[in-house]
Amino acid sequence: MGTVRVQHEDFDAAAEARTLSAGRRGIGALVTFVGLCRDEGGRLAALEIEHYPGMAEAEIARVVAAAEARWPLLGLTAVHRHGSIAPGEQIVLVAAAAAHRRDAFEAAEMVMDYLKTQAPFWKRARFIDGSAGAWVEAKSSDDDDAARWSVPESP
Amino acid sequence: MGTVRVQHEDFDAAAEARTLSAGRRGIGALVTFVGLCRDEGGRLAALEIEHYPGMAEAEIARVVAAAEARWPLLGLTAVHRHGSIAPGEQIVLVAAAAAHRRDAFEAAEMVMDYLKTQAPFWKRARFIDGSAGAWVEAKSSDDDDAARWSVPESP
Amino acid sequence: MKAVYFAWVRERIGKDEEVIDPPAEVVTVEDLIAWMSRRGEGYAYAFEKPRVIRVAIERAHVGPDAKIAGAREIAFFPPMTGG
Amino acid sequence: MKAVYFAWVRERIGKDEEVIDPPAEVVTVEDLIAWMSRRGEGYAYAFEKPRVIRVAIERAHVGPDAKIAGAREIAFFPPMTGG
Repeated sequence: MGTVRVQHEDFDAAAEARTLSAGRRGIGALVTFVGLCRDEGGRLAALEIEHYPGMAEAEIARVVAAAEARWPLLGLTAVHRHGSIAPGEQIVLVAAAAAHRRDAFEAAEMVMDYLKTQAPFWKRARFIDGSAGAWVEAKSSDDDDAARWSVPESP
Repeated sequence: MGTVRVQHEDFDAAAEARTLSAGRRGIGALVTFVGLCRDEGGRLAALEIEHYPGMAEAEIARVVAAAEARWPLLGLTAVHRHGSIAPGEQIVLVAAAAAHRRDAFEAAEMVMDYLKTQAPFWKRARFIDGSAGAWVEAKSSDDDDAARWSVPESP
Repeated sequence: MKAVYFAWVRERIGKDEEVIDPPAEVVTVEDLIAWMSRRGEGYAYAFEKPRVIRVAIERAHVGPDAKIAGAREIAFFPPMTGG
Repeated sequence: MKAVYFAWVRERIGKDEEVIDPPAEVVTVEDLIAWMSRRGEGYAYAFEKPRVIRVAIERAHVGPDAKIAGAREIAFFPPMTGG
């Protein structure tokens, strides 16, 4: 059963990976993805990430469960932050452990692709000159990425 | 310019990832792959990993350069251990940083796929009952994985 | 039922949440969006492109044909941009 | 030229490396493997399935048609199993 957390606080990716693999000696592959806040050429002061409490956790848990049903995983952790996040800070973590590397890679990618399009988070840029940027627009390429996996929609 | 190391000593995956991303604020995605020694149901005492000094580094550097030419990466590190490695220990690390997650995922996967089939390392199992297992056989599925990327052979 | 709003839907409407009481002829999510868009200027702006709006009932995604009968919490928001 | 052996090729031949001096009619890697396999029992065993053997010249992979002329270090080994 995967671990899912939605929080404002930063996370320790290495500690999450250690927890995931501790004592499980059948693990042959551990893939860790960390999404970071880019500085947009030095213009960004922070990203403000809004979320829908309750639904955010539920949607991440749903894609985590779908990944666990699809690949023979030995561990899966997803953590997503909300609130104000400065350039260079971590936003999201997905860590997947499996006996074989392809399973771990595909599970981590699938969880990320679905997180982007199905988990209720919205980003807006705040710039160094004080201006509030527009809400970040969803990219159709993200929908395409998610469509690669054909996970059922929520009921 | 990627980082390539071949060594007996263990590595600190988190420290490698930090070094890779330190001060580079255009990074939006950091993918870390760690290959671990499975315990084969509790029977394995250790994996003995033989390598071809010089060529091992050169082949890893070649695939790292190919990945850097193919994807817009902001950092790429590959570390491969040799010698005796106990169950649960780390064998190989690939860490890839990019602005966008697909590039980082694909680069890390490609480097791993090529490492498996092109880098001169050979594994043999040593079992708890004292017996030396056969040399690990190459899997044709690994060749198939590597063939996905169509990287040119070395000259 | 409780309506909750996020991101620019929230900003355009000017509130986080409210209780709404649509008439009986509002059956589906699509009907509800059309009804909401007639509630005032902010609503008209928020729902000016109904196809862009995502909807969740009881915190699960639903499509435009979903029935709203019995819903306790219905959320309206733009396409998501997490990750 | 120096020949170097790894994994079960090394074990079957019974040494890590040696200097070899193939005759002039041994032109390609394929020729060389055939010539090597006639050097004794361990060699015959090591090279019993020539198509399985991988070869590197100056630490770079080469195919069976590669020319060996001028090679200083030529390595023979099984398919690789790193990663």
